[in-house]
Amino acid sequence: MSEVKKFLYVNRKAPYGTIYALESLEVVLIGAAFDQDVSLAFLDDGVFQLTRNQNTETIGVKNFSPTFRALGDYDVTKLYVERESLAERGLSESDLQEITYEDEDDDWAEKPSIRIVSRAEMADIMADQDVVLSF
Amino acid sequence: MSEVKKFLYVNRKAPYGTIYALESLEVVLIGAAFDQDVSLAFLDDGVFQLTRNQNTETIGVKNFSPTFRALGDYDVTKLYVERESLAERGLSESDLQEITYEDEDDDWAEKPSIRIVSRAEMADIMADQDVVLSF
Amino acid sequence: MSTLHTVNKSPFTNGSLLSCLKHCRPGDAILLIEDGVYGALKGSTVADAVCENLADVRLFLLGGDVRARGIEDEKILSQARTVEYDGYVDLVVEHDRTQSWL
Amino acid sequence: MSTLHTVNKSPFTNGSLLSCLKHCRPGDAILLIEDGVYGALKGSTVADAVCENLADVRLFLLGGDVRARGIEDEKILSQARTVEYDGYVDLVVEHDRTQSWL
Amino acid sequence: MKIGIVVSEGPYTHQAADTAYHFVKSALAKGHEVPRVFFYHDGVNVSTRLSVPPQDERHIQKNWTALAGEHGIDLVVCIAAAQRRGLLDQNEAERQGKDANNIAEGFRISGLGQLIEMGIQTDRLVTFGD
Amino acid sequence: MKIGIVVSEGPYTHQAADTAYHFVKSALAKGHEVPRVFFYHDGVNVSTRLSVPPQDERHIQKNWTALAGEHGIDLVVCIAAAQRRGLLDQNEAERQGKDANNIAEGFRISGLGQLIEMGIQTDRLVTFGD
Repeated sequence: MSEVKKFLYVNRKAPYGTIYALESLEVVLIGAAFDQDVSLAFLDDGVFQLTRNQNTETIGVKNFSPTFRALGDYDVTKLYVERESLAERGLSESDLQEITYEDEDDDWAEKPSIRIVSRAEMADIMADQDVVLSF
Repeated sequence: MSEVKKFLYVNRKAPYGTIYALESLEVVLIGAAFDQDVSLAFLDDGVFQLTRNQNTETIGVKNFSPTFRALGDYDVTKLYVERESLAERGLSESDLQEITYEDEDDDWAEKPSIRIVSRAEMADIMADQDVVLSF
Repeated sequence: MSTLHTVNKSPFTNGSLLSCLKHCRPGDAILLIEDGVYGALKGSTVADAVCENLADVRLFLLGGDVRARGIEDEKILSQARTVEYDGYVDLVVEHDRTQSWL
Repeated sequence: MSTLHTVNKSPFTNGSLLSCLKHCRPGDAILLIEDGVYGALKGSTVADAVCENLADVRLFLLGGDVRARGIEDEKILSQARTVEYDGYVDLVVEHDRTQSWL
Repeated sequence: MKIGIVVSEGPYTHQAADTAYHFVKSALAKGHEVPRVFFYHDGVNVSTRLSVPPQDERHIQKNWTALAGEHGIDLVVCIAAAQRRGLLDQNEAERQGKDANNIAEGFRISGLGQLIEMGIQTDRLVTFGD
Repeated sequence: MKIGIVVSEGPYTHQAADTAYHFVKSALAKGHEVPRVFFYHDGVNVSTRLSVPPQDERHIQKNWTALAGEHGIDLVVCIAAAQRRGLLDQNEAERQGKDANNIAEGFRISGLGQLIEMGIQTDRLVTFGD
């Protein structure tokens, strides 16, 4: 398989209330082995997946939020988060955990994986894909 | 079991897209054998359950809307439908199927089972129950 | 390059249709399926929001789902066109990608 | 005679919380659980609608669900009180009936 | 007080079965009775004994089986909902000519009447669903 | 054209598995190829052979098995999602020490890589879910 396609994983659901966020992340991790051009989109309630300081001890469900910080090791470095979705929920970028990757094309400099984009930019990103997987 | 409790079945979901409406009706039919004081509430998307002329032939799913017309035979005669929920959806009472029962206390006169109520009245009906089952 | 968006949830319960409308680009199409077909009801509280966003976007409905739910033709927004399952397939083929607003 | 209402869905995706608020009566309580806890976020697009309807209704949050979702205390509406699972049980007992807004 | 419980969604997919479990544990710890939990809709999927969640995840079915065994809770799986979704006990499997069954220990299959009966016989009824 | 299909919700509970079925039938009738259908999330529940729907209802699993048999469609059930939810084939049941399995003919259990591969190898990918 030499063809490289643009894959977008669209995350629009909150974590823990339903399993979609976790099972989306499982696809992303497996998909990383296929050397495609991968982006993740977080909009609507999907932005809640990235909040800091998630602590699931009381509800007895596995806290998978640290896994997002490992995505850089899998060369998954484009996490687009919609600014309007954050604002509608009373959130801003500072409420999200920091996720970085080391840029091999720039002497392994550490760079942020989360890119805050406007709704219009998100629409453009969506329109630029070959495959859109929705969760 | 001599105690008679007031049971309210709350229907807030549309038919066919999910199974809740159908499985709610199955509870109502079984529950009718228990001689309790039964009411059904239709609000929000639940009002869509009662539309006329449902035809499920193309989607290959069983059309259960005729079953509502049989409820009178099971002594289930109080179907409360919220006026505001209808209006928000561009519907009025004339879009709903006619459902009637024969009133044994009134010489078996045929009477409508559907009672259109305001949102405030619906809140009062909900507050007057012993058991609320939500679908 | 255009996208077929599908929406399968009632807009009175769920925000998917409105979010979809805000992320469409000119030339895209929206196909309402399953409980999503309620999004094309005339005179509803969401009808204006739907129509305002349809300038450069075509709106389709899946006929089997419309009939299942007892929605009469005269209740449907004039902008919406009904297709059957084979028309759904054509829409998928005609657009470069399909995005499901779940 | 009063009711405990529980809401388990995000108000940004789903209409259950707003519908619940419109059907509460004085003396009732609302407990937000699971994804419902997002309904108590300060400064959100639904915060005003929530507060306006809380005059005679108490608002509770399930603490485990709040912490799971990383919602800091200062982000939560001042009207909301956090309870744990045992407080949930007490609320069910204290009210005459529980209505789940699914 | 007697509290009846309805679980309407499947395990892992929705949080309902988890929240119900924590609620029931707390209710019992406070001295209340939970005579029955009724599994309806996709809730019937909680009863499968074939579930193999990852090692670092809770085992929802086993948690329920253990709690019910300890406190004598009647875990009832709705037969109509279970048939549609492929949940069968040994009797049902034989009756339907199926070559396998999948209901876990502690759960029993019965009719919707058990839900109504629970509503009549308990002081409170709490539904966990989606 | 090659069209890949994802089914994300369980049978009967959501309409997704029905809509996907009608869509695939139409696509095949129009001469398109549907090489694979990938069942994920609760979609894995479609694959149980223990389902016994009422006589007057469609049999969703059997419909898929028949369609796949006729047209050579690869029905893949995600192993990770299936394990959580109690869907096992004979191999998996033995490996996990379970005394029963429940996957129907025509379905096979495999990894998420099959989903990505489908995305790469098809011209369109259509998801049916909730």
